[in-house]
Amino acid sequence: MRVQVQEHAFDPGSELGGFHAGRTDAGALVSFSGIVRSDDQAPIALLEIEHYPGMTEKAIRGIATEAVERWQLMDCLVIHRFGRLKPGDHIMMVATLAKHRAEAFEAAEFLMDYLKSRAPFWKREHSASGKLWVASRDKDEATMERWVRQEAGEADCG
Amino acid sequence: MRVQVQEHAFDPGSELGGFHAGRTDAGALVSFSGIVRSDDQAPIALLEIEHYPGMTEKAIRGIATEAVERWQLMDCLVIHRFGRLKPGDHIMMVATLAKHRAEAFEAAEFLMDYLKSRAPFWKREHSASGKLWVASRDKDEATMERWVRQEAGEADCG
Amino acid sequence: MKQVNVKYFAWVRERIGKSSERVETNAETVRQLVVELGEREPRYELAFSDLASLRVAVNHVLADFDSRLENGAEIAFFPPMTGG
Amino acid sequence: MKQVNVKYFAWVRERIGKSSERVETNAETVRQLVVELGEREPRYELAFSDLASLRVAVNHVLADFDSRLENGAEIAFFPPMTGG
Repeated sequence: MRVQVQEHAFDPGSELGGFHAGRTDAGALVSFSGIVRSDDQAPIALLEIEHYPGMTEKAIRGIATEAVERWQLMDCLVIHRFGRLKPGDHIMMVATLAKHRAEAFEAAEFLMDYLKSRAPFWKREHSASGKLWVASRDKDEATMERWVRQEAGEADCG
Repeated sequence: MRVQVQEHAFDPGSELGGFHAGRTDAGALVSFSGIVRSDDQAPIALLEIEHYPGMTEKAIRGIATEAVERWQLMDCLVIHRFGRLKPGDHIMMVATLAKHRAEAFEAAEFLMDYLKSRAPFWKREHSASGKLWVASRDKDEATMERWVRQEAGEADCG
Repeated sequence: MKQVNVKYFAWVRERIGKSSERVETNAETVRQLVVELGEREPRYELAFSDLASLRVAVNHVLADFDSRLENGAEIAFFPPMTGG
Repeated sequence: MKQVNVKYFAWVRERIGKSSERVETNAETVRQLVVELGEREPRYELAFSDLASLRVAVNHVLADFDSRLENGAEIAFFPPMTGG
Protein backbone atom coordinates (compact mmCIF):
# COMPACT_ATOMS: atom_id res chain seq x y z
CA MET A 1 0.00 0.00 0.00
CA ARG A 2 1.35 3.39 -0.97
CA VAL A 3 -0.15 6.80 -0.11
CA GLN A 4 1.44 10.02 -1.37
CA VAL A 5 0.23 13.56 -0.70
CA GLN A 6 2.55 15.78 -2.69
CA GLU A 7 2.98 19.15 -4.34
CA HIS A 8 4.96 17.99 -7.37
CA ALA A 9 3.51 16.56 -10.57
CA PHE A 10 3.29 12.82 -11.27
CA ASP A 11 2.64 10.65 -14.30
CA PRO A 12 -0.11 8.02 -13.79
CA GLY A 13 1.40 5.77 -16.45
CA SER A 14 4.78 5.64 -14.74
CA GLU A 15 3.22 5.14 -11.30
CA LEU A 16 1.16 2.26 -12.69
CA GLY A 17 4.27 0.68 -14.19
CA GLY A 18 5.83 -0.09 -10.85
CA PHE A 19 2.54 -0.94 -9.18
CA HIS A 20 1.87 -4.46 -10.36
CA ALA A 21 5.46 -5.61 -10.97
CA GLY A 22 5.28 -9.24 -12.03
CA ARG A 23 2.94 -10.68 -9.39
CA THR A 24 1.06 -13.79 -10.44
CA ASP A 25 -1.68 -13.89 -7.77
CA ALA A 26 -3.64 -10.84 -8.97
CA GLY A 27 -5.94 -10.82 -11.98
CA ALA A 28 -7.28 -7.28 -12.13
CA LEU A 29 -5.76 -3.81 -11.97
CA VAL A 30 -7.96 -0.70 -12.02
CA SER A 31 -6.69 2.86 -12.04
CA PHE A 32 -8.47 6.19 -11.93
CA SER A 33 -6.92 9.57 -12.37
CA GLY A 34 -8.53 12.97 -12.07
CA ILE A 35 -7.45 15.74 -14.43
CA VAL A 36 -7.76 19.53 -14.09
CA ARG A 37 -10.52 20.39 -16.55
CA SER A 38 -11.02 23.75 -18.22
CA ASP A 39 -14.29 24.42 -20.02
CA ASP A 40 -14.14 26.50 -23.16
CA GLN A 41 -17.12 28.51 -21.84
CA ALA A 42 -15.41 29.33 -18.54
CA PRO A 43 -11.69 28.62 -18.89
CA ILE A 44 -9.62 28.48 -15.72
CA ALA A 45 -6.01 29.65 -15.47
CA LEU A 46 -5.09 27.38 -12.58
CA LEU A 47 -6.52 25.20 -9.84
CA GLU A 48 -5.27 25.74 -6.31
CA ILE A 49 -5.62 22.87 -3.86
CA GLU A 50 -5.40 23.44 -0.11
CA HIS A 51 -5.20 20.55 2.31
CA TYR A 52 -4.84 19.81 6.03
CA PRO A 53 -1.24 18.58 6.40
CA GLY A 54 -1.66 16.89 9.78
CA MET A 55 -4.79 15.00 8.76
CA THR A 56 -4.71 14.29 5.02
CA GLU A 57 -2.26 11.42 4.77
CA LYS A 58 -3.51 9.81 7.97
CA ALA A 59 -7.12 9.97 6.72
CA ILE A 60 -6.28 8.53 3.30
CA ARG A 61 -4.16 5.80 4.84
CA GLY A 62 -7.12 4.84 7.02
CA ILE A 63 -9.54 4.56 4.12
CA ALA A 64 -7.02 2.72 1.95
CA THR A 65 -6.58 0.16 4.73
CA GLU A 66 -10.36 -0.21 4.90
CA ALA A 67 -10.52 -0.77 1.13
CA VAL A 68 -7.74 -3.38 1.25
CA GLU A 69 -9.59 -5.33 3.94
CA ARG A 70 -13.08 -4.98 2.50
CA TRP A 71 -12.20 -6.03 -1.07
CA GLN A 72 -9.19 -8.17 -0.19
CA LEU A 73 -6.93 -6.07 -2.36
CA MET A 74 -3.45 -7.31 -3.09
CA ASP A 75 -2.23 -3.73 -3.34
CA CYS A 76 -3.55 -0.18 -3.34
CA LEU A 77 -2.09 3.17 -4.39
CA VAL A 78 -3.34 6.71 -3.73
CA ILE A 79 -1.59 9.88 -4.89
CA HIS A 80 -3.10 13.34 -4.38
CA ARG A 81 -1.50 16.67 -5.23
CA PHE A 82 -1.89 20.00 -3.47
CA GLY A 83 -0.67 23.47 -4.46
CA ARG A 84 -1.12 25.08 -7.85
CA LEU A 85 -2.08 22.96 -10.88
CA LYS A 86 -2.81 23.92 -14.46
CA PRO A 87 -5.47 22.58 -16.85
CA GLY A 88 -4.53 19.13 -18.13
CA ASP A 89 -2.50 18.27 -14.99
CA HIS A 90 -3.29 15.10 -13.09
CA ILE A 91 -4.76 16.00 -9.69
CA MET A 92 -4.79 12.56 -8.15
CA MET A 93 -4.91 8.87 -8.90
CA VAL A 94 -5.92 5.64 -7.23
CA ALA A 95 -4.97 2.13 -8.31
CA THR A 96 -6.28 -1.16 -6.97
CA LEU A 97 -5.00 -4.68 -7.51
CA ALA A 98 -7.36 -7.59 -6.82
CA LYS A 99 -8.05 -11.19 -7.74
CA HIS A 100 -11.11 -10.35 -9.86
CA ARG A 101 -12.34 -7.28 -11.71
CA ALA A 102 -15.49 -6.59 -9.65
CA GLU A 103 -13.43 -6.09 -6.48
CA ALA A 104 -10.83 -3.92 -8.21
CA PHE A 105 -13.51 -1.67 -9.76
CA GLU A 106 -15.57 -1.35 -6.58
CA ALA A 107 -12.58 -0.55 -4.40
CA ALA A 108 -11.36 2.12 -6.83
CA GLU A 109 -14.81 3.76 -6.93
CA PHE A 110 -15.02 3.61 -3.13
CA LEU A 111 -11.63 5.32 -2.78
CA MET A 112 -12.66 8.00 -5.29
CA ASP A 113 -15.95 8.69 -3.54
CA TYR A 114 -14.07 8.98 -0.28
CA LEU A 115 -11.48 11.37 -1.67
CA LYS A 116 -14.24 13.55 -3.18
CA SER A 117 -16.18 14.11 0.00
CA ARG A 118 -14.23 12.99 3.07
CA ALA A 119 -10.54 13.76 2.56
CA PRO A 120 -9.50 17.27 3.69
CA PHE A 121 -8.84 18.94 0.33
CA TRP A 122 -10.35 22.18 -0.92
CA LYS A 123 -10.16 23.43 -4.48
CA ARG A 124 -10.11 27.02 -5.68
CA GLU A 125 -10.31 27.96 -9.35
CA HIS A 126 -8.39 30.96 -10.63
CA SER A 127 -9.89 32.50 -13.77
CA ALA A 128 -10.27 35.83 -15.54
CA SER A 129 -13.16 36.62 -13.21
CA GLY A 130 -11.17 36.00 -10.01
CA LYS A 131 -10.66 33.20 -7.48
CA LEU A 132 -13.55 30.96 -6.57
CA TRP A 133 -13.76 28.12 -4.02
CA VAL A 134 -15.27 25.08 -5.70
CA ALA A 135 -18.58 24.19 -4.02
CA SER A 136 -19.06 20.62 -2.88
CA ARG A 137 -21.80 18.77 -4.68
CA ASP A 138 -24.54 17.18 -2.57
CA LYS A 139 -24.31 14.32 -5.04
CA ASP A 140 -20.77 13.53 -3.88
CA GLU A 141 -21.87 13.23 -0.27
CA ALA A 142 -24.83 11.09 -1.32
CA THR A 143 -22.57 8.88 -3.42
CA MET A 144 -20.41 8.24 -0.36
CA GLU A 145 -23.49 7.08 1.57
CA ARG A 146 -23.99 4.07 -0.68
CA TRP A 147 -20.91 2.37 0.78
CA VAL A 148 -22.27 2.72 4.28
CA ARG A 149 -25.64 1.35 3.25
CA GLN A 150 -24.02 -1.53 1.43
CA GLU A 151 -21.98 -2.48 4.47
CA ALA A 152 -25.07 -2.29 6.69
CA GLY A 153 -26.92 -4.49 4.20
CA GLU A 154 -24.20 -7.10 4.29
CA ALA A 155 -24.33 -7.16 8.07
CA ASP A 156 -28.11 -7.74 7.96
CA CYS A 157 -27.64 -10.80 5.77
CA GLY A 158 -25.10 -12.28 8.20
CA MET B 1 -10.21 5.69 -30.30
CA ARG B 2 -7.58 2.98 -30.54
CA VAL B 3 -8.20 -0.79 -30.78
CA GLN B 4 -5.29 -3.24 -30.87
CA VAL B 5 -5.53 -7.02 -31.12
CA GLN B 6 -1.97 -8.24 -30.91
CA GLU B 7 0.30 -11.16 -30.10
CA HIS B 8 3.15 -9.20 -28.52
CA ALA B 9 3.30 -7.98 -24.94
CA PHE B 10 2.38 -4.45 -23.90
CA ASP B 11 2.86 -2.29 -20.81
CA PRO B 12 -0.36 -0.68 -19.49
CA GLY B 13 1.58 2.17 -17.88
CA SER B 14 3.27 3.16 -21.15
CA GLU B 15 0.01 2.83 -23.10
CA LEU B 16 -1.71 5.06 -20.57
CA GLY B 17 1.06 7.65 -20.85
CA GLY B 18 0.23 8.54 -24.43
CA PHE B 19 -3.51 8.19 -23.95
CA HIS B 20 -4.47 11.44 -22.28
CA ALA B 21 -1.67 13.65 -23.62
CA GLY B 22 -2.33 17.13 -22.28
CA ARG B 23 -6.02 17.57 -23.11
CA THR B 24 -7.87 20.04 -20.93
CA ASP B 25 -11.49 19.06 -21.64
CA ALA B 26 -11.46 15.68 -19.85
CA GLY B 27 -11.64 15.26 -16.08
CA ALA B 28 -11.52 11.50 -15.56
CA LEU B 29 -9.38 8.67 -16.84
CA VAL B 30 -10.12 5.05 -15.89
CA SER B 31 -8.03 2.07 -16.89
CA PHE B 32 -8.48 -1.65 -16.33
CA SER B 33 -6.00 -4.35 -17.11
CA GLY B 34 -6.40 -8.09 -16.79
CA ILE B 35 -3.43 -10.17 -15.68
CA VAL B 36 -2.72 -13.90 -16.14
CA ARG B 37 -3.30 -15.32 -12.68
CA SER B 38 -1.76 -18.50 -11.34
CA ASP B 39 -3.15 -19.97 -8.12
CA ASP B 40 -0.68 -21.61 -5.77
CA GLN B 41 -3.12 -24.53 -5.44
CA ALA B 42 -3.34 -25.08 -9.21
CA PRO B 43 -0.44 -23.28 -10.87
CA ILE B 44 -0.58 -22.80 -14.63
CA ALA B 45 2.46 -22.82 -16.90
CA LEU B 46 0.93 -20.68 -19.61
CA LEU B 47 -2.32 -19.29 -20.92
CA GLU B 48 -3.10 -19.75 -24.59
CA ILE B 49 -5.57 -17.35 -26.18
CA GLU B 50 -7.27 -18.18 -29.48
CA HIS B 51 -9.30 -15.59 -31.36
CA TYR B 52 -11.27 -15.11 -34.59
CA PRO B 53 -9.00 -12.87 -36.72
CA GLY B 54 -11.68 -11.70 -39.15
CA MET B 55 -14.15 -10.77 -36.43
CA THR B 56 -12.28 -9.73 -33.28
CA GLU B 57 -11.08 -6.24 -34.13
CA LYS B 58 -14.30 -5.40 -35.98
CA ALA B 59 -16.40 -6.53 -32.99
CA ILE B 60 -14.31 -4.59 -30.46
CA ARG B 61 -14.33 -1.49 -32.65
CA GLY B 62 -18.12 -1.70 -32.76
CA ILE B 63 -18.52 -1.90 -29.01
CA ALA B 64 -15.93 0.82 -28.38
CA THR B 65 -17.87 3.12 -30.71
CA GLU B 66 -21.04 2.30 -28.76
CA ALA B 67 -19.28 3.13 -25.47
CA VAL B 68 -17.96 6.43 -26.83
CA GLU B 69 -21.47 7.47 -27.90
CA ARG B 70 -23.31 6.22 -24.84
CA TRP B 71 -21.01 7.81 -22.23
CA GLN B 72 -19.78 10.67 -24.42
CA LEU B 73 -16.20 9.57 -24.01
CA MET B 74 -13.44 11.86 -25.19
CA ASP B 75 -11.28 8.85 -25.97
CA CYS B 76 -11.22 5.09 -25.57
CA LEU B 77 -8.48 2.45 -25.80
CA VAL B 78 -8.76 -1.34 -26.02
CA ILE B 79 -5.80 -3.71 -26.27
CA HIS B 80 -6.22 -7.49 -26.21
CA ARG B 81 -3.50 -10.08 -26.69
CA PHE B 82 -3.74 -13.53 -28.25
CA GLY B 83 -1.19 -16.36 -28.41
CA ARG B 84 0.79 -17.71 -25.48
CA LEU B 85 1.03 -15.72 -22.25
CA LYS B 86 2.70 -16.51 -18.95
CA PRO B 87 1.49 -15.84 -15.40
CA GLY B 88 1.89 -12.16 -14.50
CA ASP B 89 1.51 -11.03 -18.13
CA HIS B 90 -1.10 -8.43 -19.02
CA ILE B 91 -3.84 -10.03 -21.14
CA MET B 92 -5.72 -6.93 -22.09
CA MET B 93 -6.52 -3.40 -21.06
CA VAL B 94 -9.20 -0.79 -21.58
CA ALA B 95 -8.93 2.93 -20.88
CA THR B 96 -11.70 5.53 -20.97
CA LEU B 97 -11.46 9.30 -20.90
CA ALA B 98 -14.56 11.29 -19.92
CA LYS B 99 -15.70 14.58 -18.47
CA HIS B 100 -16.69 13.06 -15.11
CA ARG B 101 -15.72 9.94 -13.18
CA ALA B 102 -19.08 8.15 -13.25
CA GLU B 103 -19.05 8.00 -17.06
CA ALA B 104 -15.41 6.88 -17.22
CA PHE B 105 -15.99 4.08 -14.68
CA GLU B 106 -19.23 2.85 -16.25
CA ALA B 107 -17.84 2.80 -19.77
CA ALA B 108 -14.75 0.86 -18.63
CA GLU B 109 -16.90 -1.73 -16.85
CA PHE B 110 -19.18 -2.00 -19.88
CA LEU B 111 -16.20 -2.63 -22.18
CA MET B 112 -14.83 -5.25 -19.78
CA ASP B 113 -18.15 -7.06 -19.52
CA TYR B 114 -18.36 -7.06 -23.28
CA LEU B 115 -14.84 -8.42 -23.75
CA LYS B 116 -15.53 -11.18 -21.20
CA SER B 117 -18.61 -12.60 -22.86
CA ARG B 118 -19.08 -11.21 -26.37
CA ALA B 119 -15.68 -10.78 -28.01
CA PRO B 120 -14.41 -13.89 -29.85
CA PHE B 121 -11.56 -14.97 -27.56
CA TRP B 122 -11.09 -18.41 -26.00
CA LYS B 123 -8.63 -19.19 -23.24
CA ARG B 124 -6.86 -22.48 -22.62
CA GLU B 125 -4.74 -23.10 -19.54
CA HIS B 126 -1.65 -25.25 -19.79
CA SER B 127 -0.65 -26.87 -16.49
CA ALA B 128 1.03 -29.99 -15.12
CA SER B 129 -2.28 -31.84 -15.57
CA GLY B 130 -2.63 -30.93 -19.27
CA LYS B 131 -4.45 -28.34 -21.39
CA LEU B 132 -7.89 -27.17 -20.38
CA TRP B 133 -10.30 -24.79 -22.13
CA VAL B 134 -11.48 -22.20 -19.62
CA ALA B 135 -15.25 -22.50 -19.14
CA SER B 136 -17.32 -19.35 -19.49
CA ARG B 137 -19.04 -18.28 -16.33
CA ASP B 138 -22.82 -17.81 -16.43
CA LYS B 139 -22.15 -14.79 -14.23
CA ASP B 140 -20.25 -13.07 -17.05
CA GLU B 141 -23.17 -13.45 -19.44
CA ALA B 142 -25.57 -12.22 -16.73
CA THR B 143 -23.33 -9.23 -16.02
CA MET B 144 -23.50 -8.26 -19.68
CA GLU B 145 -27.30 -8.27 -19.50
CA ARG B 146 -27.36 -5.36 -17.07
CA TRP B 147 -26.28 -2.96 -19.80
CA VAL B 148 -29.15 -4.02 -22.01
CA ARG B 149 -31.63 -3.66 -19.18
CA GLN B 150 -30.22 -0.26 -18.28
CA GLU B 151 -30.60 0.97 -21.85
CA ALA B 152 -34.16 -0.35 -22.01
CA GLY B 153 -34.91 1.45 -18.74
CA GLU B 154 -33.59 4.71 -20.10
CA ALA B 155 -35.77 4.38 -23.16
CA ASP B 156 -38.85 3.86 -20.96
CA CYS B 157 -38.19 7.14 -19.17
CA GLY B 158 -37.96 9.01 -22.46
CA MET C 1 -27.30 -25.16 -53.88
CA LYS C 2 -25.39 -22.64 -51.75
CA GLN C 3 -21.78 -22.46 -50.81
CA VAL C 4 -20.82 -21.23 -47.33
CA ASN C 5 -17.49 -20.86 -45.59
CA VAL C 6 -17.59 -22.55 -42.18
CA LYS C 7 -15.12 -21.87 -39.35
CA TYR C 8 -14.57 -23.64 -36.05
CA PHE C 9 -12.82 -22.35 -32.94
CA ALA C 10 -11.51 -23.66 -29.60
CA TRP C 11 -12.86 -27.12 -28.66
CA VAL C 12 -15.31 -27.11 -31.56
CA ARG C 13 -12.31 -26.89 -33.89
CA GLU C 14 -10.57 -29.69 -31.99
CA ARG C 15 -13.58 -32.03 -32.05
CA ILE C 16 -14.18 -31.50 -35.76
CA GLY C 17 -10.47 -31.65 -36.52
CA LYS C 18 -10.24 -28.66 -38.82
CA SER C 19 -10.43 -24.89 -38.51
CA SER C 20 -12.41 -24.13 -41.66
CA GLU C 21 -14.04 -25.70 -44.69
CA ARG C 22 -16.20 -24.81 -47.65
CA VAL C 23 -19.62 -26.47 -47.46
CA GLU C 24 -22.21 -27.01 -50.21
CA THR C 25 -25.67 -27.07 -48.70
CA ASN C 26 -29.40 -26.67 -49.24
CA ALA C 27 -29.94 -25.59 -45.63
CA GLU C 28 -32.14 -22.52 -45.22
CA THR C 29 -30.98 -21.65 -41.69
CA VAL C 30 -27.91 -22.11 -39.50
CA ARG C 31 -29.84 -24.73 -37.50
CA GLN C 32 -30.50 -26.78 -40.64
CA LEU C 33 -26.80 -26.55 -41.52
CA VAL C 34 -25.93 -27.93 -38.08
CA VAL C 35 -28.31 -30.88 -38.61
CA GLU C 36 -26.88 -31.53 -42.07
CA LEU C 37 -23.28 -31.52 -40.83
CA GLY C 38 -24.23 -33.75 -37.88
CA GLU C 39 -25.62 -36.34 -40.29
CA ARG C 40 -22.31 -36.45 -42.19
CA GLU C 41 -19.94 -37.77 -39.56
CA PRO C 42 -20.01 -38.62 -35.84
CA ARG C 43 -17.39 -35.97 -35.00
CA TYR C 44 -19.77 -33.24 -36.21
CA GLU C 45 -22.64 -34.79 -34.29
CA LEU C 46 -20.46 -34.84 -31.17
CA ALA C 47 -19.31 -31.23 -31.62
CA PHE C 48 -22.89 -30.02 -32.15
CA SER C 49 -24.57 -32.29 -29.57
CA ASP C 50 -25.41 -29.43 -27.17
CA LEU C 51 -26.39 -26.26 -29.00
CA ALA C 52 -26.87 -24.41 -25.69
CA SER C 53 -23.11 -24.60 -25.17
CA LEU C 54 -22.39 -23.26 -28.67
CA ARG C 55 -22.37 -19.80 -30.16
CA VAL C 56 -22.57 -18.86 -33.82
CA ALA C 57 -21.43 -15.85 -35.82
CA VAL C 58 -22.70 -15.05 -39.31
CA ASN C 59 -20.41 -12.82 -41.35
CA HIS C 60 -18.45 -11.84 -38.22
CA VAL C 61 -21.51 -10.87 -36.18
CA LEU C 62 -22.95 -12.94 -33.29
CA ALA C 63 -26.17 -14.49 -34.54
CA ASP C 64 -29.05 -16.82 -33.78
CA PHE C 65 -29.22 -20.48 -34.86
CA ASP C 66 -32.39 -19.53 -36.73
CA SER C 67 -30.55 -16.97 -38.87
CA ARG C 68 -31.07 -17.44 -42.61
CA LEU C 69 -28.19 -18.92 -44.53
CA GLU C 70 -27.14 -16.82 -47.52
CA ASN C 71 -24.92 -17.98 -50.33
CA GLY C 72 -21.28 -17.00 -49.74
CA ALA C 73 -21.76 -16.36 -46.01
CA GLU C 74 -19.08 -17.04 -43.40
CA ILE C 75 -20.53 -19.12 -40.56
CA ALA C 76 -18.44 -19.65 -37.40
CA PHE C 77 -19.16 -22.09 -34.57
CA PHE C 78 -17.47 -21.81 -31.18
CA PRO C 79 -17.99 -22.21 -27.43
CA PRO C 80 -19.06 -19.26 -25.24
CA MET C 81 -16.33 -16.64 -25.31
CA THR C 82 -13.86 -16.24 -22.48
CA GLY C 83 -11.93 -13.06 -23.24
CA GLY C 84 -10.97 -10.21 -20.95
CA MET D 1 -9.98 26.32 31.77
CA LYS D 2 -8.89 24.31 28.73
CA GLN D 3 -6.50 25.14 25.96
CA VAL D 4 -7.26 23.93 22.43
CA ASN D 5 -5.49 24.42 19.14
CA VAL D 6 -7.94 25.69 16.51
CA LYS D 7 -7.33 25.52 12.75
CA TYR D 8 -9.22 27.04 9.83
CA PHE D 9 -9.15 26.05 6.16
CA ALA D 10 -10.33 27.40 2.79
CA TRP D 11 -12.94 30.17 3.03
CA VAL D 12 -13.30 29.70 6.79
CA ARG D 13 -9.61 30.62 7.10
CA GLU D 14 -10.13 33.63 4.82
CA ARG D 15 -13.16 34.94 6.71
CA ILE D 16 -11.45 34.60 10.08
CA GLY D 17 -8.19 35.93 8.70
CA LYS D 18 -5.85 33.36 10.24
CA SER D 19 -5.03 29.71 9.75
CA SER D 20 -4.63 28.69 13.39
CA GLU D 21 -4.74 29.96 16.93
CA ARG D 22 -4.55 28.75 20.51
CA VAL D 23 -7.85 29.28 22.37
CA GLU D 24 -8.56 29.26 26.11
CA THR D 25 -12.11 28.12 26.72
CA ASN D 26 -14.61 26.66 29.16
CA ALA D 27 -16.66 25.14 26.34
CA GLU D 28 -17.69 21.53 26.91
CA THR D 29 -18.43 20.74 23.26
CA VAL D 30 -17.34 21.89 19.81
CA ARG D 31 -20.72 23.60 19.42
CA GLN D 32 -20.16 25.63 22.60
CA LEU D 33 -16.72 26.63 21.30
CA VAL D 34 -18.32 27.87 18.08
CA VAL D 35 -20.79 29.99 20.07
CA GLU D 36 -17.99 31.37 22.25
CA LEU D 37 -15.84 32.35 19.26
CA GLY D 38 -18.87 33.88 17.51
CA GLU D 39 -19.44 36.15 20.51
CA ARG D 40 -15.87 37.46 20.32
CA GLU D 41 -15.81 39.16 16.94
CA PRO D 42 -18.14 39.61 13.95
CA ARG D 43 -15.75 37.81 11.57
CA TYR D 44 -16.12 34.62 13.65
CA GLU D 45 -19.88 35.05 13.75
CA LEU D 46 -19.88 35.45 9.98
CA ALA D 47 -17.64 32.42 9.40
CA PHE D 48 -19.80 30.25 11.67
CA SER D 49 -23.19 31.64 10.61
CA ASP D 50 -24.29 28.46 8.83
CA LEU D 51 -23.10 25.31 10.59
CA ALA D 52 -24.71 23.11 7.92
CA SER D 53 -22.11 24.36 5.46
CA LEU D 54 -19.24 23.64 7.88
CA ARG D 55 -17.35 20.50 8.81
CA VAL D 56 -15.24 19.89 11.89
CA ALA D 57 -12.35 17.57 12.67
CA VAL D 58 -11.21 16.76 16.20
CA ASN D 59 -7.64 15.52 16.45
CA HIS D 60 -7.52 14.89 12.67
CA VAL D 61 -10.73 12.86 12.55
CA LEU D 62 -14.05 14.11 11.11
CA ALA D 63 -16.34 14.73 14.05
CA ASP D 64 -19.72 16.00 15.20
CA PHE D 65 -20.38 19.50 16.51
CA ASP D 66 -21.57 17.82 19.70
CA SER D 67 -18.20 16.15 20.26
CA ARG D 68 -16.71 16.79 23.70
CA LEU D 69 -13.88 19.26 23.88
CA GLU D 70 -10.79 17.85 25.61
CA ASN D 71 -7.85 19.88 26.88
CA GLY D 72 -5.04 19.99 24.31
CA ALA D 73 -7.24 18.90 21.40
CA GLU D 74 -6.76 20.12 17.83
CA ILE D 75 -10.07 21.38 16.42
CA ALA D 76 -10.30 22.23 12.71
CA PHE D 77 -13.15 24.06 10.95
CA PHE D 78 -13.58 23.97 7.18
CA PRO D 79 -16.14 23.86 4.35
CA PRO D 80 -17.28 20.53 2.83
CA MET D 81 -14.29 18.87 1.20
CA THR D 82 -13.77 18.98 -2.56
CA GLY D 83 -10.88 16.63 -3.25
CA GLY D 84 -10.50 14.00 -5.90
